[in-house]
Amino acid sequence: MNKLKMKVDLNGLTLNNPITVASGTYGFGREYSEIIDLNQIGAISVKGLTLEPREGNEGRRMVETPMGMINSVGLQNPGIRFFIENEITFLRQFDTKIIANINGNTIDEYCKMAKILSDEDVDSIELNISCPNVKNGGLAFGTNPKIVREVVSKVRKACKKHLIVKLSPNVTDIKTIARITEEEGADCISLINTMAGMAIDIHNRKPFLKRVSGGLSGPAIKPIALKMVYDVHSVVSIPVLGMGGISNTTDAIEFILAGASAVAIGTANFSNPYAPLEIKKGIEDYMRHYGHVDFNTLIGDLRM
Amino acid sequence: MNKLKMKVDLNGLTLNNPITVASGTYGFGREYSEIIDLNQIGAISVKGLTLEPREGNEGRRMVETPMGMINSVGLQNPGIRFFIENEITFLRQFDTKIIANINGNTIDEYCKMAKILSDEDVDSIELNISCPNVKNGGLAFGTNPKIVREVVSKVRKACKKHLIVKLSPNVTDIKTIARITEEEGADCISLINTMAGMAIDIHNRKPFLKRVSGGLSGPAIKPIALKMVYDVHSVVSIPVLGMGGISNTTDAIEFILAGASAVAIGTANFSNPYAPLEIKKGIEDYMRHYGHVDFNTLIGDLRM
Amino acid sequence: MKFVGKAKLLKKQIINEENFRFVIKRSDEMGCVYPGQFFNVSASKVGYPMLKRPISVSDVGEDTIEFTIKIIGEGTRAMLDYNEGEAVELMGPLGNGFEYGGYRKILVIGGGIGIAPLKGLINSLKKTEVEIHSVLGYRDAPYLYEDFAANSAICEIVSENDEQYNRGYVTDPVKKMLESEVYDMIYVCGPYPMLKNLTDLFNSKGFRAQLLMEEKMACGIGACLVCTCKTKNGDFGFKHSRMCKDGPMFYSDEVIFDE
Amino acid sequence: MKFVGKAKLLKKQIINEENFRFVIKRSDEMGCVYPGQFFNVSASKVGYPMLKRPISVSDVGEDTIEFTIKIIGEGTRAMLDYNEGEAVELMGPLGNGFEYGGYRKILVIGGGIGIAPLKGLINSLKKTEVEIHSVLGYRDAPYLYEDFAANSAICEIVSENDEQYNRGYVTDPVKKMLESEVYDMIYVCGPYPMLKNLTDLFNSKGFRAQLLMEEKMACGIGACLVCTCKTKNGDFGFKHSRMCKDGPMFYSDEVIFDE
Ligand SMILES: Cc1cc2nc3c(=O)[nH]c(=O)nc-3n(C[C@H](O)[C@H](O)[C@H](O)COP(=O)(O)OP(=O)(O)OC[C@H]3O[C@@H](n4cnc5c(N)ncnc54)[C@H](O)[C@@H]3O)c2cc1C
Ligand SMILES: Cc1cc2nc3c(=O)[nH]c(=O)nc-3n(C[C@H](O)[C@H](O)[C@H](O)COP(=O)(O)OP(=O)(O)OC[C@H]3O[C@@H](n4cnc5c(N)ncnc54)[C@H](O)[C@@H]3O)c2cc1C
Ligand SMILES: Cc1cc2nc3c(=O)[nH]c(=O)nc-3n(C[C@H](O)[C@H](O)[C@H](O)COP(=O)(O)O)c2cc1C
Ligand SMILES: Cc1cc2nc3c(=O)[nH]c(=O)nc-3n(C[C@H](O)[C@H](O)[C@H](O)COP(=O)(O)O)c2cc1C
Ligand code: FES
Ligand code: FES
Repeated sequence: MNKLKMKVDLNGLTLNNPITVASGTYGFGREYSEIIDLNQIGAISVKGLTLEPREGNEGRRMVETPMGMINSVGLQNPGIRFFIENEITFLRQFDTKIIANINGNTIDEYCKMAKILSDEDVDSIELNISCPNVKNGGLAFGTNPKIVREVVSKVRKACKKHLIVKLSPNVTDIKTIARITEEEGADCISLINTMAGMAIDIHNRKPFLKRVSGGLSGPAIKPIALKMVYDVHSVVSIPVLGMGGISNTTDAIEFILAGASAVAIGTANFSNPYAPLEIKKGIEDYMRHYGHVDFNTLIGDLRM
Repeated sequence: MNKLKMKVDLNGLTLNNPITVASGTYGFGREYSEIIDLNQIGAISVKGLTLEPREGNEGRRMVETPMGMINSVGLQNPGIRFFIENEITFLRQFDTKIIANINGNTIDEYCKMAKILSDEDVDSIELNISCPNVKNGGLAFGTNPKIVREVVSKVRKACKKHLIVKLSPNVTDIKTIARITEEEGADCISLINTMAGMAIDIHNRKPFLKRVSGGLSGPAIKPIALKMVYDVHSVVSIPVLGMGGISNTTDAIEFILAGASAVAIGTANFSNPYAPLEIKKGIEDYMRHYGHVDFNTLIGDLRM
Repeated sequence: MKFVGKAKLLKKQIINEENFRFVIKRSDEMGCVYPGQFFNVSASKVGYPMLKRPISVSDVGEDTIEFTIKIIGEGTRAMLDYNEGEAVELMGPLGNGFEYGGYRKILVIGGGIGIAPLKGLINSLKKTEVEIHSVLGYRDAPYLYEDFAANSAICEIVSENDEQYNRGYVTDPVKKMLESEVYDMIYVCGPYPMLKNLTDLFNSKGFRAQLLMEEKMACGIGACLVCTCKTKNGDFGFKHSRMCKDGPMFYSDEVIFDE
Repeated sequence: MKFVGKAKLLKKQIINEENFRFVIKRSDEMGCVYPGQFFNVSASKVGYPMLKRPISVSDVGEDTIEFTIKIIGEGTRAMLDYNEGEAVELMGPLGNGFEYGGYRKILVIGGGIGIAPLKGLINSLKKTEVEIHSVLGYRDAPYLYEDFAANSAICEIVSENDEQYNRGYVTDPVKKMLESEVYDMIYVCGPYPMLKNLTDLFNSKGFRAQLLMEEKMACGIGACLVCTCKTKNGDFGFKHSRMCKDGPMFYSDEVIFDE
C-alpha cells in the first residue's frame, strides 16, 4: 500500500490530516479520549470559550429535528482562565492541534481573549462571529459586513497566533463576508456555524427551547453548508475549513471537492463517535482508489 | 361531534380550510386529482408561471439529501397564456382557490403577468421573488430590500387581485423584507421558498445538478422555516401562509402556533400524496381535543 | 387506477449478493398492471430515505406483483429490511409501460437489473405466439435469465467478467442479430450508456425500439417535473418529457441523448 | 470501559401495547454494568432518527443486558422493528448509576417506565440482605411488578385508572410509609413532576433519596452539554450538571427543580 501524504497546511497551521472536530461538540476532548485515539485527529476545536465562566442557558437545551438537532447551550464553559490552566496540558498529550474557539459579547472581549491566548500553548484561535453583539441589539456580529470588518481587523491586531474566522450561515451573501474576512487578515475561514432554527411543543404550546430558537446542525443542513463552502472557496484564496452535517466519507469528500482544505465533524460524533476515524480512513481509501498520493491534490478538484 | 369552523380569511382570500399545496409540487392539480379529492384542499398554488413557455433546465434536476431534496427544475411551464386557456377551467371544477404563482426575469415581466391575470379567473396572485433578477447579475429579487420594495410596489399597482408575496429564506434579515412587503401593499406573505443547496457526485467529481446548486426543500429545512414564519408573524399584521418541510399534523400545527394563518404542503406530497388530507383531519382532531371550535383561534396561539 | 397505500410483502428472496426479489400482494385497487410500469416504493418503515423508490414490475401474477431490486444505495439497502408478512407502502402502477400487442417476432435486450422489467414483458407474451430473441448482458455472473432461456428462440448471454460466457457488451451480439434477422419490435432496458449506444445503432440501421428509461424521481406521477428527459419536438426542437408520466417507455427515435 | 458498536438482539418481547423488552448480548468490552446506568441505543438500522436513544439497563445477566422500552415517539417505535438475531448499534454503559452498598432497608419508588431501572436495582440487591419496600405507580394496568412483588417486604401498587388497585399517585402511600418507617436509602425513578413532588416531600421531612433523572441527550458522554439540569453549588449558587455524565443519578438534595 502506498504511503499517502495526508498533511495539510491551513496557511500556517499544519494538520497531520484533514479531519478535525467542531467546537462545542467535543468539549475539551476528555470524554471522547476514552473512546477514540485523539492522535488520529488533525485538530480539536474546543468548546467555545468566553472571558468569564458561563453556566449557559436554562431549561431544555436540545430538540431533535429530521436529520438534525437544534441546540441552545448558551456557551456554557469554564472560562478562558480555567481552560488555560486545566485543559491545554491535557490536550497537549495528544499529537493533535489545539484550536481555541473564542466568543465575545463585545469586540473588546474578543480582543482581550485573542491577546491572552496569544501567549498560551494553543495552535490556532477560532473567532466565532456568530455570537450576539450586545452593543448592536443582540444581532450576531457575523451577519453585518461592517461589523465583521471591524471585529476581524481588531482581533487580527490583537492575535499573534494563526487566526481562523468562523462564519455564520444566516446571511444573504456569504461571499462578501468571506472576502472581508480575508482582507482583514484571517489566515483561514471555517464554516458553517449552526443555522437559526426553532421547534414548538404543540401540546404545551411553547417553543421547546426557553430561548425560543437555537442553532440547527447535522445532516439536514449539509446541502446548505456545502453550497456555502463552495461559494466561499470560489472568492477567497485563504484555506477553508468546511463543516455542517458531515457524517460519512462521501460527505467529507463532497466538502473537499467543493474547496475545503480540511473538514470538521460535529453533530455526527453524537450518533457515531468513530465518525472522525472512519472518515479519515474513507478518504484514504478514496485517494488510493483514484490514485491520489497527496491529499492536497483533492482540494477543490471539481471538474466543471 | 362539534361542527368546526375551518374557514380562514387571508386578508381577502377566504379558504375553506387552511391546507394548501405549494407551487411547483402540484403542477396544475391534474395528476393529484386522480389520487385525492381536490375539493378538500383550501387552495392550490400552481406551478410557477412565466410570461413565455419555458422548457426548464437540462440534465439531472433533482438530488435527494438527508430528509430533503434539491431541485433545479428551472421553472419549466407552458407559459401564462396556456395556463389561462387550458388549466383554469380544469381547476375551477373543484371547490378550491386558485393561486397563480408568477415569476419574472424583470420587474416589467412581473407587472405584465399581474396585469394579465387580474382579468382572469384566479383567486390570488403569488409573487415569487426568489427568481434571479436578470438586471442585477442574477441575484434573486427577494434578497435585496430595495429591490423587494420596488417589485412589490409596482406589482401591487398592476395587480387587481389578492396579492401574496412569497419570500426567499436566503437572507440575513427576513423581518425587514417582510415589513417592506407589507408596507408596499401585499395582502399576505408566503414563506419559505427553497434554500440554496448543493450536492456533489464524488465519483465523477461534478455537482449532481448542471446548474451547480438548486433549491432545498423538505423536512430538513422545517426548523429554519418555522423560525422565519415566527419571526415574520411577529413583525407584520397581514396573514402569513407558512411552508417548508411540513409533512404531518404536528409540523402543520407548529407553523400555525408560530403564526401561520394557513399552511402549504410541498415536498411531503411526493412521499405521501394523502398528506394534505391527513393533516387537515389531524388539525381538526387537535382542535376537538383542545376544545377549539374556530380554527382562527389557533393561529399564533403560543404561550410564551 | 392508482393504488396508494400498504400492500403485504408475501415473499422476500435473496437472488445474489446484490439483488433480491419481493413478491407483493396485489390488490384490486391496483387495476391492471402492465410490463414496463413501475411502483413508487417506500424504502423503510421509518420514512428514511424520504423519497419513494421507483421499482419496475418484474412479473405480475393473479394476485401478486413481483419486484426485482438491486442494492444501489441506502434506499434499496433499507428495503431489504422489510420482513415477510409486513406491509410495504407503495403507489402504483405508474407510467406507460411497453406496447406489445400484435408483434410476431421481437428482440429483447437487457443489461443488469434492466433485465427485470423485460422478464415481466416476456412472461406476458408467452401465451400469445411471439418469437422471442433475447440478449442479456451482465457485469458478473448471470441471474434472472431462466425465463428468457426457457421462452426465447435465441438467448445470448454476455458478461464483462464471467469467463463462462461470451465476454463483452450486449451491443456485440445485437449488431450481428440485426444483420441477419428482422424484428417487429425491439425492447431495451439497461444503463444509460447502453441505451444510448444501442439507440445510435438502431438509428443508423433504421430500427425502432422501445426503451425503458430511468431518472431520479420525486412525485412519480408527472406533477413535479424533476424527472425529465429530452425528447424530439417538431423538426428541430425538443421538449422535456416526464420520465414518470410520459415514460418510462420511450421510442428510440423520440429520445435525445445528451453528451 | 465503554462499548461502542453492535450487539446482538437475543430476545424481543412485547410486554403490553406500549412496552417491550430487549435482551441484548453482553460483551466483555462493556465491563461492569451497574443498575441506573444506561446505554445509548440506535433507533433504527437506517440511521433515522439520527440521535441514539438513552435506555436504562433494566436487568443484567451473566452475558445479557435487558432493556425495557416504552413507545413514546418515532425513535422508540422504530426500535420495535429490530428483529431477534439482528445487531443493535449501541454505546455504553454510560453515566453514574445507583449507589447501593451497605444499606439494610430501602424504599424504591417507580412511576411508569421509570420502574424499569429500579428492577435492575432490586435484582442486584436480592443476593444481599436488604429489606425492600416498593411503591409502584401506573397510569393503567400494572406491569413489570413481578420482581418487586417477589422481593419486597411491602409492595404497594397504585394506578390512576385501573380500579383493581388503589387509585392515585405514588406520593400518597409514600407519605404514609415515611411516617411509620425508617429507610437507609430511597430510590426514585419516574416522570419529572413525580420526582419534583417527592423531592419536596423528602426535603420537608429530612430524607435523602437517589433520583434517576431524564433529559434529552445527544453525545451521552458529557461532551456536548445539551442534557444539563440545575444542581446546587455553594450556598446560594447553582451549576448546570450533565445528566449523562454527572448523573443520571442525583441525590434529591442536590437537584434544583424548575417551575
Ligand atoms: C422507472 C424506473 C424503474 C426502475 N426499476 C427498477 C427495478 O425494477 N429494480 C431496481 O433495482 N431498480 C429499479 N430502478 C432504479 C431504482 O429506482 C434505483 O436504483 C433506486 O432508486 C436507488 O435508490 P438508492 O437509495 O438505493 O440509491 P441512491 O442513494 O439513490 O444512490 C444512487 C447511487 O448514487 C451513489 N451516491 C450517493 N451519493 C453520492 C455522492 N455524493 N457522490 C457519488 N455517488 C453518490 C450511491 O452510492 C449509489 O450508487 C428503477 C428506476 C426507475 C426510474
Ligand atoms: C438516562 C435515561 C434513561 C432512560 N431509560 C429509559 C428506559 O429504560 N426505558 C424507556 O422506555 N425510556 C427510557 N428513557 C427515555 C427514552 O430515552 C425516551 O423515551 C426516548 O428517547 C424517546 O424517543 P422517541 O424518539 O420515541 O420520542 P421523541 O420523538 O423524542 O418524542 C418524545 C415525545 O415528544 C412528542 N413530540 C414530538 N414532537 C412534538 C411536538 N412538536 N410537539 C409536541 N410533542 C412532540 C412525541 O410524540 C413524544 O411524545 C430514558 C431516558 C434517559 C435520559
Ligand atoms: C451542541 C453544539 C454546541 C456548539 N457549540 C459551538 C461553540 O461553542 N462555538 C462554535 O463556534 N460552534 C459551536 N457549534 C457549532 C459547530 O461547531 C458546527 O459549526 C455546527 O454544528 C455545524 O456542524 P455539524 O452539523 O457537523 O454539527 C456547536 C454545535 C453543537 C451541535
Ligand atoms: C420540485 C419543486 C418545484 C418548485 N417550484 C416552485 C415554483 O415554481 N414557484 C415557487 O414559488 N416555489 C416553488 N417551489 C418551492 C415550494 O413551493 C415551497 O416553497 C418549498 O418547496 C418549501 O416547502 P416544502 O419543503 O414543503 O416543499 C418548488 C419546490 C419544489 C420541491
Ligand atoms: S417524478 Fe415528478 S414529474 Fe416525474
Ligand atoms: S448528552 Fe452530551 S453532555 Fe449529556
